[in-house]
Amino acid sequence: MSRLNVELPGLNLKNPIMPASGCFGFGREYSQFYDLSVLGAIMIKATTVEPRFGNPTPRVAETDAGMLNAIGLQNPGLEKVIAKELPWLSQFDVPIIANVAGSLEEDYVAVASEISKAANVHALELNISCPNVKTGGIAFGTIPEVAKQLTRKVKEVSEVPVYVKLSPNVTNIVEMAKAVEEGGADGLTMINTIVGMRLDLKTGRPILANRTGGLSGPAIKPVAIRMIYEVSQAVSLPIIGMGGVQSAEDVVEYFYAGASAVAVGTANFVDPFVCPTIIEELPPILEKLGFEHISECKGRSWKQHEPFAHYRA
Amino acid sequence: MSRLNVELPGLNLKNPIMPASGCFGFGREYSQFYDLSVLGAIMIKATTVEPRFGNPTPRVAETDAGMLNAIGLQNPGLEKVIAKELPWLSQFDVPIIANVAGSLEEDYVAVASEISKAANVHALELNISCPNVKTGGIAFGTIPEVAKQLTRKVKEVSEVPVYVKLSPNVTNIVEMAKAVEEGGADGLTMINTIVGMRLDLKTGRPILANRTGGLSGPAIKPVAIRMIYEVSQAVSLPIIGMGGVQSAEDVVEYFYAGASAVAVGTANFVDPFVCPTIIEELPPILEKLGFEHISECKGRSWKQHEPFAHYRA
Amino acid sequence: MMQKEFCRIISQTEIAEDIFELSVKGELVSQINAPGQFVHIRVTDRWGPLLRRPISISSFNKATKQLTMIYRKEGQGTALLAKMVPGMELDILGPLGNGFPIEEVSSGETALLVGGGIGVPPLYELSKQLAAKGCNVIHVLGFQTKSTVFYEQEFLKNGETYVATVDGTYAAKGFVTDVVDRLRFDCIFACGPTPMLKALEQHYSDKKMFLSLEERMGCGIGACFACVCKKADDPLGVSYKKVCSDGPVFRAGEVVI
Amino acid sequence: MMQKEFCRIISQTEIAEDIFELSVKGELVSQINAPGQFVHIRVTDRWGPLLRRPISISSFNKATKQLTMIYRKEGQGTALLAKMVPGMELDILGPLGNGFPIEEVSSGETALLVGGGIGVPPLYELSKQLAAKGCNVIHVLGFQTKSTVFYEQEFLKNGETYVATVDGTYAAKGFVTDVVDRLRFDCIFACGPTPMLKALEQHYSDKKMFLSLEERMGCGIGACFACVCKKADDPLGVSYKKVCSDGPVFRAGEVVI
Ligand SMILES: Cc1cc2nc3c(=O)[nH]c(=O)nc-3n(C[C@H](O)[C@H](O)[C@H](O)COP(=O)(O)OP(=O)(O)OC[C@H]3O[C@@H](n4cnc5c(N)ncnc54)[C@H](O)[C@@H]3O)c2cc1C
Ligand SMILES: Cc1cc2nc3c(=O)[nH]c(=O)nc-3n(C[C@H](O)[C@H](O)[C@H](O)COP(=O)(O)OP(=O)(O)OC[C@H]3O[C@@H](n4cnc5c(N)ncnc54)[C@H](O)[C@@H]3O)c2cc1C
Ligand SMILES: Cc1cc2nc3c(=O)[nH]c(=O)nc-3n(C[C@H](O)[C@H](O)[C@H](O)COP(=O)(O)O)c2cc1C
Ligand SMILES: Cc1cc2nc3c(=O)[nH]c(=O)nc-3n(C[C@H](O)[C@H](O)[C@H](O)COP(=O)(O)O)c2cc1C
Ligand code: FES
Ligand code: FES
Repeated sequence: MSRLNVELPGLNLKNPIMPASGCFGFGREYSQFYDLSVLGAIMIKATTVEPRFGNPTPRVAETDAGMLNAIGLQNPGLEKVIAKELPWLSQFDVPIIANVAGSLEEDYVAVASEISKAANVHALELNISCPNVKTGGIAFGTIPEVAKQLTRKVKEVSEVPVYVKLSPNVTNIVEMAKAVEEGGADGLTMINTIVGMRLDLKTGRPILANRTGGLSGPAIKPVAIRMIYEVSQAVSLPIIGMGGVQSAEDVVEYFYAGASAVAVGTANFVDPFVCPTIIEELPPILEKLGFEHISECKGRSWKQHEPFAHYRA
Repeated sequence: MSRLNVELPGLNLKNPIMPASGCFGFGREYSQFYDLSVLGAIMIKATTVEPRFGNPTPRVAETDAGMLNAIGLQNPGLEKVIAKELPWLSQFDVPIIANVAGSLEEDYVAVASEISKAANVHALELNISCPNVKTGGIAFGTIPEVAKQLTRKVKEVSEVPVYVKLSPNVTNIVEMAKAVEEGGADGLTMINTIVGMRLDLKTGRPILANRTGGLSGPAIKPVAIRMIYEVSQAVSLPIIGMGGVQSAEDVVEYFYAGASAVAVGTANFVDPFVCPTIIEELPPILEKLGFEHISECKGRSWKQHEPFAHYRA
Repeated sequence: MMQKEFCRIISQTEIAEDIFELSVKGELVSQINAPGQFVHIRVTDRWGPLLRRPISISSFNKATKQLTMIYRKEGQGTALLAKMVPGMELDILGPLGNGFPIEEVSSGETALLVGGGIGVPPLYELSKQLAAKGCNVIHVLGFQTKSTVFYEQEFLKNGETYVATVDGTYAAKGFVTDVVDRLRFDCIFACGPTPMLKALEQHYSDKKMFLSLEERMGCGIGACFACVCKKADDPLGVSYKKVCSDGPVFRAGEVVI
Repeated sequence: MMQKEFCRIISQTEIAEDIFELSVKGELVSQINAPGQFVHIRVTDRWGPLLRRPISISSFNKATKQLTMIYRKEGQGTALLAKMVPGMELDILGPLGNGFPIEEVSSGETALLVGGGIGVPPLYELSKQLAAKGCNVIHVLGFQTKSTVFYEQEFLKNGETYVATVDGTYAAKGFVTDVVDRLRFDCIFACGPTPMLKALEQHYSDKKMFLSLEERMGCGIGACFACVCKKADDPLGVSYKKVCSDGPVFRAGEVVI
């Protein structure tokens, strides 16, 4: 009996572990290491209408327990993703969550309506939070009304459930979550990266050509946990949590906070086997902690626990 | 000839290194390790009108390359700080920056007007950004108009220059900085901690009794650098930078970003000698990098460098 | 006076399951003034983990400048510590805090030392010093299970020693408090889990008693206010004591535990 | 096929100031298919530092399953690497990327190998293989200063070797490009600082030339788009090559450097 299967809107997951968007390309590289069918799902790299080159290099810089990236949504464009990448991925028994990005509302709508038709795309992840693109973007991720409106538009055209990816670079994340819930989102994914910068000691200049970049990795985990804790109590949408996940213990911590599944980003670069390793290590850890199923961990940080459960409702 | 002296409103510093508020108490403990007169300045623990006990324990939790704290502004209260702590500190040849906190505008005004009269208090640091107090607080640090108004009120009563300590937990830090500049601030200190949380693997509950806490340490350095980079270009106030400073190289990076002085917080817990060590190691590093004086590093990340300087103005 | 010093590791041995005995040599040993003080250890010269770890001094010898600690391999900090080998240097801040007041028990009186799990170590130096000054020393030591029992023989040298294990796999089954009920003594010294300390405080409020507390720490020296506890005479007020610099040992009834 | 493997360190020597030669043994050596490929090394089992470090393979021996790297102690990652000693295990991902195409030079033809600083190491295996197949190999190696010169004798065994130091403290003073002007050859292979590669590309656009590029990397395997460069035939467009998986070696003129 599996301790790990999870049901989310559009997603029937054999386990709640999936690589995070942008940290796994379209899966080709990691398929050299293991069978991608072991994964709960795959969040593929952001797709835009047109192909994008992204930002100049250097695009990554290391920080203490983290890294900055400013890739700038490089991707081969909608047409090629649909013609090449998704069909290639269909050889694996794994649902795809397509990360949808753009500069204008029309862009998101265009990508969403097309990509959601692909047979193996089971959900969309609306990327309203990429810190590394200049135009548009920022407003979608930081102004509740704008986010709500965009969510609504995308929901109108999408053939699969829509998850909205929240930016941590806001004063009030709960407000953002509520807005996209009102906009009709089926779920949330959080968090995207925190805007940061590193300077070169010798030149004094930013290491990244884009100057600022998005901070990911273990450094941001406490911020993600806090935000999921807050948001999961305020909305009734399921949350796919991410930010610094490196181990099965981290996954449990995310579930405690209120997540229903967990994505792994930066850790793939450190250890290409990190996802299958976590999937293997989760059941014994649940066993040790006394849980029969991972879902029992969910929201434990704020829910009344057994034996007090009957005091509620 | 010193490479390190720095002039800021109210502060004539022999060097730009000072312990950050809340990480050095009122100096007594660290005076057992070294002569506090070597420091550029001391930012003392937040002072409120009345004595405060603060939050229940546990109050600290470790994270990757960082820590969370939820002390809750414990302090002996204005009267005792003025009667006991400041006089004791006056034995050292070091200017004091008094961290002023409260729940209501009146509280800030009351503390500021009194504490700014102390002979060795050369500047105030208006703490509008403590993430660990429930009442008030949050609005002061996140709503530009409210911050501006508070700054103005405190400026009216303070006998020394007023630095405002900015919270990183906002969508737009530049907006906040501009607001307090308009309110009459003489300088900025940034950043305070980022709100975060950790959960206990065994219980599922937050490790901190206060549940959330403020993230400090190396993990937040890239966020602080980015914010100082943005703010230093947008306002004309001097900035005392902080967040994860551990070494003389970090100090140079903060100056490059646009800081005019640097505070060291969490690192004092790791190494009680960190401040004097940095002060000692700065001159040789400046030498190696080819700077005659630390001020030459300032804003180098965004300023046109020599030999291009004459192209401007 | 506390110092920060790189002390050389003299020996490290796993004396029970996940329980390590670690001895180091350093000048700061000369500054120790009471059993029950602790040191604050930096387990890496990098930032993972960031904070120092507080560990009690379980015994020391001023002549050889050595001090010994006993710790349980728990999380990432103690796991790194457990990998260190003799000859390496360890960044130690200490001695810290105020220890057990041995002057509170006179020669001929009986001291009861109650320890639970990793609360046992600081009692060892206390036991030695009390025995040396002619007190009767009785030890009640509680452990989870047989495999984690340590130092029973060492304590026996100084006086009667009762061991209890929670699961009954060794000696008496149950908690130390079950054993204490049967004993006669003039003064209690205890270190262990908070429920144990609370139970002792309640049941023997008539006795002279000193309890060593634990709290999560930042600085370890009194500067950061991480480790405060309320004073018992002002439970709703602002009075406080710091576990790191006022404690870790308090007279029972002094602070709220 | 690349692998992730814990390889055992066989030897580590400081062969010039802050320049280390590190040999390891592992199954992944059998997968190396050309000189100029690299490995991606995790220098700690913790998160400080977080990312792997890309280091070129400077030579390898499939029979002994050993590969050698030469690196400069620079920042925190290589500083940790430099502390490791034989017997320890190193977490290596590799072999990665596409190396130098030795088939582009026929026996009897002359290959010019130009290396600058820590761009020199990958040329060593190339030099050996070209010499072994009967090509004339000429080396031009540039270093900052005398104390950082390495492997001159090793390269000499395979062919003429010219050394230049920027400050003139050893051999010719100046840049490698100054030396190259005087030489005759059929094909250039180069690795070193970008300005050096650019200069070669400009001055010898008529020659067959292969350049090994460097770029900051995330994954090292082609998944993260950290290390892309533009294709030269579409400098304003979206065409790209990844240094990690399409390179690090490119034919001159293929990508914008
Ligand atoms: C005054 C004092 C004396 C102590 N003496 C001993 C001793 O002699 N032997 C022994 O085995 N243990 C002792 N402890 C407990 C010891 O400090 C913790 O077991 C240790 O810090 C755990 O660190 P870790 O890296 O293994 O765990 P982690 O879980 O990685 O630690 C994370 C953070 O929590 C803190 N922490 C975790 N558990 C505790 C705890 N129980 N008390 C305080 N902080 C904690 C750590 O210091 C660290 O900051 C003492 C604690 C205090 C306060
Ligand atoms: C394909 C390739 C092959 C290389 N081969 C060699 C070699 O054989 N010998 C050698 O000494 N060096 C080589 N380098 C450079 C080497 O990767 C860097 O010197 C090293 O990563 C610096 O790490 P650090 O921890 O010392 O420095 P830090 O400054 O701590 O590094 C911080 C971050 O920046 C990255 N970084 C810093 N400098 C470089 C650089 N020059 N290139 C790419 N990333 C960098 C690091 O990988 C790390 O992610 C090669 C680089 C590449 C891309
Ligand atoms: C190199 C890199 C590229 C990324 N690209 C994307 C992207 O295209 N779309 C997106 O929504 N998030 C992107 N992200 C953010 C991650 O999906 C994830 O939200 C974030 O990195 C936090 O998780 P982590 O700490 O596990 O990496 C990217 C992150 C990294 C490090
Ligand atoms: C234990 C602790 C207590 C703090 N107390 C205060 C405080 O009283 N007032 C304040 O303005 N900032 C306080 N801070 C924030 C620090 O002054 C500083 O802004 C922050 O920690 C970032 O710097 P660091 O990474 O060097 O610690 C506190 C930080 C810590 C870790
Ligand atoms: S740990 Fe800082 S005051 Fe006790
Ligand atoms: S380093 Fe990730 S694609 Fe090259």
